[in-house]
Amino acid sequence: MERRREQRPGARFVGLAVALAGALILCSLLFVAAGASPLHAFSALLKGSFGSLRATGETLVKATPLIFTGLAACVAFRARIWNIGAEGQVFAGAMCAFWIQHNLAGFPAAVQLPVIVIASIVGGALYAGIAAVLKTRFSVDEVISTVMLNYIIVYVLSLLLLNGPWSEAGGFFEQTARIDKSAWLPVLLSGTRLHAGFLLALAAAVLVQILLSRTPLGYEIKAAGSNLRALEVQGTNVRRVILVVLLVSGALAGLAGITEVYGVHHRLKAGAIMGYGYTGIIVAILGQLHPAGIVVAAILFGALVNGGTLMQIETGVPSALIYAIEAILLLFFLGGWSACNFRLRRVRHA
Amino acid sequence: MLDQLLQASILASIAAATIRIATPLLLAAIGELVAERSGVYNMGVEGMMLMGAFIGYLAAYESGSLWFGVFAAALTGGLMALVFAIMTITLKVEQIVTGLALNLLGAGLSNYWLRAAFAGEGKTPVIPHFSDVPIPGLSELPLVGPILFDQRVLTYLAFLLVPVVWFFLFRTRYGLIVRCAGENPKALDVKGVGVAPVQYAAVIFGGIMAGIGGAFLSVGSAARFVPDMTNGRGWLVIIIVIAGLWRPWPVLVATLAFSLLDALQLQIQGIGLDVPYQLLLMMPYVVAIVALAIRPSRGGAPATLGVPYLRE
Amino acid sequence: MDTTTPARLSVRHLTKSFGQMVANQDISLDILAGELHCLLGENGAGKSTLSSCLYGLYQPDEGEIRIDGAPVDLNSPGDAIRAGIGMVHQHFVLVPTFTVLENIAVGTGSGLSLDRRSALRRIAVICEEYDIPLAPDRLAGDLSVGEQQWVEIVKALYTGARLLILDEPTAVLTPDESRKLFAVIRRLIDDGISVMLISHKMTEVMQSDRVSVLRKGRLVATVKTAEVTRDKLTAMMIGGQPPSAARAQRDTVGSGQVLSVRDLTLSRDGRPALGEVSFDLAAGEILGIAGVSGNGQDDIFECLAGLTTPDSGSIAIEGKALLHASPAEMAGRGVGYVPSDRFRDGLVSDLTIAENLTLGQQWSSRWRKGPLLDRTALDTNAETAIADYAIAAPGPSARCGKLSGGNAQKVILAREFAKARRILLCNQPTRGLDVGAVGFVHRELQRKRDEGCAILLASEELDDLFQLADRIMVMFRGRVMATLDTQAATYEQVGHLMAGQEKQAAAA
Amino acid sequence: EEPTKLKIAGILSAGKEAPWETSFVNSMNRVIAAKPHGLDIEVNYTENVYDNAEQVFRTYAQTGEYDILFGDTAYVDAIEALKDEFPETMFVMSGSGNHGLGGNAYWIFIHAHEPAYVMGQFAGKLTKSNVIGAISTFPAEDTNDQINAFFQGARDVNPEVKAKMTFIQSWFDPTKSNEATSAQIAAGADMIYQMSGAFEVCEERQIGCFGNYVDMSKVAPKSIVASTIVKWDPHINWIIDQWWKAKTTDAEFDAPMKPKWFPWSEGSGDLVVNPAWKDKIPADVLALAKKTEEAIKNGEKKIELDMSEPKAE
Ligand SMILES: Nc1ncnc2c1ncn2[C@@H]1O[C@H](COP(=O)(O)OP(=O)(O)OP(=O)(O)O)[C@@H](O)[C@H]1O
Ligand SMILES: Nc1ncnc2c1ncn2[C@@H]1O[C@H](COP(=O)(O)OP(=O)(O)OP(=O)(O)O)[C@@H](O)[C@H]1O
Ligand SMILES: [Mg+2]
Ligand SMILES: [Mg+2]
Repeated sequence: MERRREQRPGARFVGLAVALAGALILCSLLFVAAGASPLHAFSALLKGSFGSLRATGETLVKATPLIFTGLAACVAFRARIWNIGAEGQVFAGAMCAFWIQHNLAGFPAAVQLPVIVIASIVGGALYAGIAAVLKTRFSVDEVISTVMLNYIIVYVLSLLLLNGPWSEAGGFFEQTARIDKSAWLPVLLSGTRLHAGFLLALAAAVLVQILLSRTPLGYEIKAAGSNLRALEVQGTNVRRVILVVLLVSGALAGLAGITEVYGVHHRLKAGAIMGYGYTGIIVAILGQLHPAGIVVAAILFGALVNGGTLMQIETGVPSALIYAIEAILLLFFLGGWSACNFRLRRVRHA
Repeated sequence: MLDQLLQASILASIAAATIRIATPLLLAAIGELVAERSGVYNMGVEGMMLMGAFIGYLAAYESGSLWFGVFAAALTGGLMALVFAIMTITLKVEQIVTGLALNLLGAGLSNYWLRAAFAGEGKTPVIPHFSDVPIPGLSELPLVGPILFDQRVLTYLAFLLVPVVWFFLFRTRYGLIVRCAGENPKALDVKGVGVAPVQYAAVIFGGIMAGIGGAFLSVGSAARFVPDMTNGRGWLVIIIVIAGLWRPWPVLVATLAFSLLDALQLQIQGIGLDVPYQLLLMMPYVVAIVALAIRPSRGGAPATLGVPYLRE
Repeated sequence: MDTTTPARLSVRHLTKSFGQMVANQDISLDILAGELHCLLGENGAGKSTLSSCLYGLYQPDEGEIRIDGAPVDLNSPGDAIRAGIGMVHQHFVLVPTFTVLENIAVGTGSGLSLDRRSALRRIAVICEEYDIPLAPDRLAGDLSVGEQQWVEIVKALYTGARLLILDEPTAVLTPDESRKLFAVIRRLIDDGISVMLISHKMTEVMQSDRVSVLRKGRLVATVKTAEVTRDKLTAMMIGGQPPSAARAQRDTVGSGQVLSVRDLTLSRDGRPALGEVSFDLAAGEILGIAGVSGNGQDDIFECLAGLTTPDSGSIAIEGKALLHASPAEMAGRGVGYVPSDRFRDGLVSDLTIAENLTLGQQWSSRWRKGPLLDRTALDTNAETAIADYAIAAPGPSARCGKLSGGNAQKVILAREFAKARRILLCNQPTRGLDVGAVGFVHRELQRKRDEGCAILLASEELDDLFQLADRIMVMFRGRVMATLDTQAATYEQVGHLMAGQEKQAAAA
Repeated sequence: EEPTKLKIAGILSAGKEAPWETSFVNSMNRVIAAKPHGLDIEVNYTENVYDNAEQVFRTYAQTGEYDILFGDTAYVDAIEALKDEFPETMFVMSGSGNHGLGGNAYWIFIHAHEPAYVMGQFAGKLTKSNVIGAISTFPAEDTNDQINAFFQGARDVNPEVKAKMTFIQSWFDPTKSNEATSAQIAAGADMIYQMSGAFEVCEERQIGCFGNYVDMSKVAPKSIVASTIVKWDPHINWIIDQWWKAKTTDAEFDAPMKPKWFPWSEGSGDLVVNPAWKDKIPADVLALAKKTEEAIKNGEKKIELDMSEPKAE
């Protein structure tokens, strides 16, 4: 086996098609193992995710935070900065937004909403900033620091929510009281839960695309991803690049926090914002680290999670399988994509 | 309150708990250490441990033999590592991403399989679990005896593996080859030693150890499987290997340090010290970050860790 | 050496291509037992590719390889080693954290245990036989470049090679070390070992038995060295007449000190790297730095480029002290820097030529339109540079990672020359370049000097320094041994100083 | 014309293997077998719903097939968002974290503090070290009530008793729970209320442990002294009655604003002493427990419902 020089688009297409077919077959086997007909399961999945306006809206709702965390991973990974901390930065964004917003009761939505958005950006960015400082000042590997920060903030939130300053009066659940309606992200399409956060996510995707392809920072990200040292030798302060990249990445992740808290759950609680960071990384990779691809991949994952509910109700296939399906899709996709880079060589015998 | 913490019986309990908590971490960390020494960053430890815990439980339940459960868990970990190896070593897919995918796969598959296997029963059956095996003579030593020498077989195995792996890595021909694969795979390649087989072997060893580590959770300390029962331990393992500077003895120290903090936190709660437990629970992570930030030496990482080897 | 000697290795109709790029085309040649066979060719002619095919690292698309008359299939270096082929690669393949012994022994032997004793014995035998100085217990990372080269050679011999391929082994050696290497090669040949040597240095090529010349992937001819001249070989290699490399004599050296360095001292990892280095540089002057690599040249350049802050001393540009300046500030003062490792420090492989030409200036208003990069400005700039520097590339948006060494160097020169309004720092600008490319770099440096730029030029090629520099400063172990006027200096004198021998140099 | 079929969606916060969910499923099975009002009851469960409740409730409601959407925990937000859109569907939420919504949104509450109090009496009488403990997941009203009652019961029979409290901060982590148990044992506890469901250490160290939700005697035969059993039967029956009333009369759904809960006397729970421990418990202690149980059931003794977070001493 050796590496191919040129990629023929046809070959790549065939490779991906084969990978997709493989993933579908493996998933079908799992369905059969669960005692369900794959056809029935897939059709329930499809119906649950795109079968109606409401289902479609719900799919987009589920996709929204993933777009943000996918973009967060995209910006960092392009610079080869392994920010695994979107998970914690989502928390930080949501917490910062809540911290400021819950003191603004009584202000009109026109005041509260911009404050929430800005606060979540700041919160996510600052939390990522800790990892950035640890990396640039103390050379602590960002993979490690971000993973640990992910754990720490869960406990910080718990501290604040459980008999803490943010806990719901008289409640024992780890959650805040319901947020006043004036601070909810407005619903875009009546009859669905699709909220303004989705538009925000699309706008963020466009901005990230421009950032990456057209701006000096995008240039630096590309350069840092290829040869950080050359960038430094040529007079760019790479500490600043690392810092800025992590701040931008964290800010994007922070936004995922408010779409869930202010758009869907209307309470701050760990369960509302958990898991999007890690899934976002997968979405980013499936989307080939391209904003448009990330939007598509996020919608695909949104559809899977959303459709999984109806699938479980109609066919009895446990919805936990959805996560396995996501992983299988990703593995086959990555494998198929990579396999296209190689061609098998027949070894000649003299 | 502090004087309570310093009572001999409490200290003994903390020490024994530390060793128990350390066991699954150490098993997996030793495996991850070898994998990373060969240049492969296996971030899928969490998923491998989780699947190991589940399959270990399932196999032990179905066969009635705990050791068969451990064997099955090792096999499962090894199999997932094989998938990881094919993806990252042969197909050169990004290692961090593949690891995350395997974590997701482990979480999804174990949870789904658990539901599927015990559908309708409403409850996963409890199985027997390993009990302590005191080492005759040693376990009667005053004070340290019951702490160190009255543990489970897997615990002895984990601690025994530290010197064994040290010897392997630094005193044998194959250990040199493994380290060379992580430091400069081309130096191996030009000697006519295939890099891929070395890395495959190291990664699969890592997977097997992660699987056994997971099995310790479900058949060694708990006696059942619950969804997501690894609870982030796989991630901790990765941190431990880094904190342990990719060397067996420091890895052991790091494992014990993390475990001690966890044991301490449970003991402090048990004594009733009025510290919010969240603070105690985050303590290991905070301490680790601070330790990493102020550690004097930054060396130790295999030079080509995470970089796939291509000839051209 | 006559042609009746049996061929140790025969290559027949070997073709190897990378995608569209044909690196070796229909090559047939023989390496005889006990001969020193040189492979000559410009950068990118396909020399390393051919060696890699012979060592089993690459598999040829077509053709046949025979060892001692029997066809072999070299699917991996393991096959090559078993066939008695050893190779020293163009770039070191060592593990810095391993000892010399470990580097040599890894992957050899059998069984579980690492038999240090017998490995030590075998190394000692080899070192004694060929008179190679090696300390098996030192870390490879602590060795000088020359010492690392010895490790590479012993490594190849350790596997029992009867055909040794040496890919530009002298590129990083001092003249003394090179001489020593040739002495070793002689002994090898006397022992009946065949050596295939790749080199750009004509003096070395002329010492071989036969030369095969490659041009653009094809074998031009294999000739007996005794029957050709240097100029003939060069003409074969580049397919035309070589440019004359006569030293351009100048009467006036520009006036006015531009750069003044005093007592620069630096230590790295607790070891002294620079000791009280002082020198001045005037506008329109080229100051050459001679020295074996690793004797402080890189450190001087890093201090001047703002990459490293010296422990003490002073740096002044036009009288203005600048000790803790950042690379950006240095660039702002009109300092251009051509680093020695072009793909590590000079270029970003994934960026295009247009982008690399503005590396470090991405925020400058010259390349921006509002918050966005001005692509048209970048492309116009790149088209000019491609034309001016004759960079062989499809266009401004070609990725630099795909360029050959010479063309990559041209991109860096284009960028740094534009930046260097006052001072140009050039560290090994001709390293690994072929004759044509070297001539180009020489002409450009002279042009830049004539424009009044002050140039600091370090090179391991004494030819570079003697042809270009006004003065030559010789470095040894981080200290300045002497600064000589080029007119008055001799190669020998500089060679002795580079080896730290003050007395002999003074006597010479 | 009276309905003959009833279709219920059981919306579970965790997996069926978790004790809380197990108790719910067990109760539901008993009710199905008892066929209240002669109904054929069909139940479809969805697990691990907690944070995705609104979508799951809605998916069920939209099928139009389900009469009762029965949630086993705090689903008030989801139900509030849906109840008016699906007026024919009956919604149920359980336990703490909810608030009354009226109409078709019913709120039930499980309090097992009464049997827990009696278990506390066992603990208080049986402890030799005078240190007892409790290990729980998170502090929540419907577990706090039991722990507080357990401690109260112990203190009432043995004023010397000191209580230890550990939250493992995870819904289910048996390893952690076991280590917490070891820690409490080291701190002197010899009677431990295990609310996080791991009994391996209890078994090994053979100290007295107490189970809850379901009978744990089989799980840990050597260590379990007694278990409280949570029975949802009266609650489920009450819900079905309410549904029956609305469907067979002209009455609308009219849920009370306060949570509906049933005391021990009405079958909301039970206390099972481990047969293997019966002999080890002195007769007077067994008698005391019996007496307290009867007093509670016939209303002579009231057990305070204390839902505040229990603290260690
Ligand atoms: N792995 C590769 N992929 C693509 N092209 C390659 C690869 N290796 C070499 N080439 C191309 O093949 C040609 C021959 O390269 P090679 O390294 O053999 O040249 P060389 O004669 O050794 O040059 P130099 O004197 O600079 O070492 C060059 O144009 C080079 O760009
Ligand atoms: N490294 C940097 N990081 C962030 N912003 C930068 C950086 N360098 C420059 N900028 C910003 O870019 C803008 C212009 O940069 P610079 O001064 O280098 O351009 P210029 O070509 O010298 O422009 P002018 O001649 O108009 O001063 C400034 O607003 C500066 O803040
Ligand atoms: Mg070459
Ligand atoms: Mg300016």
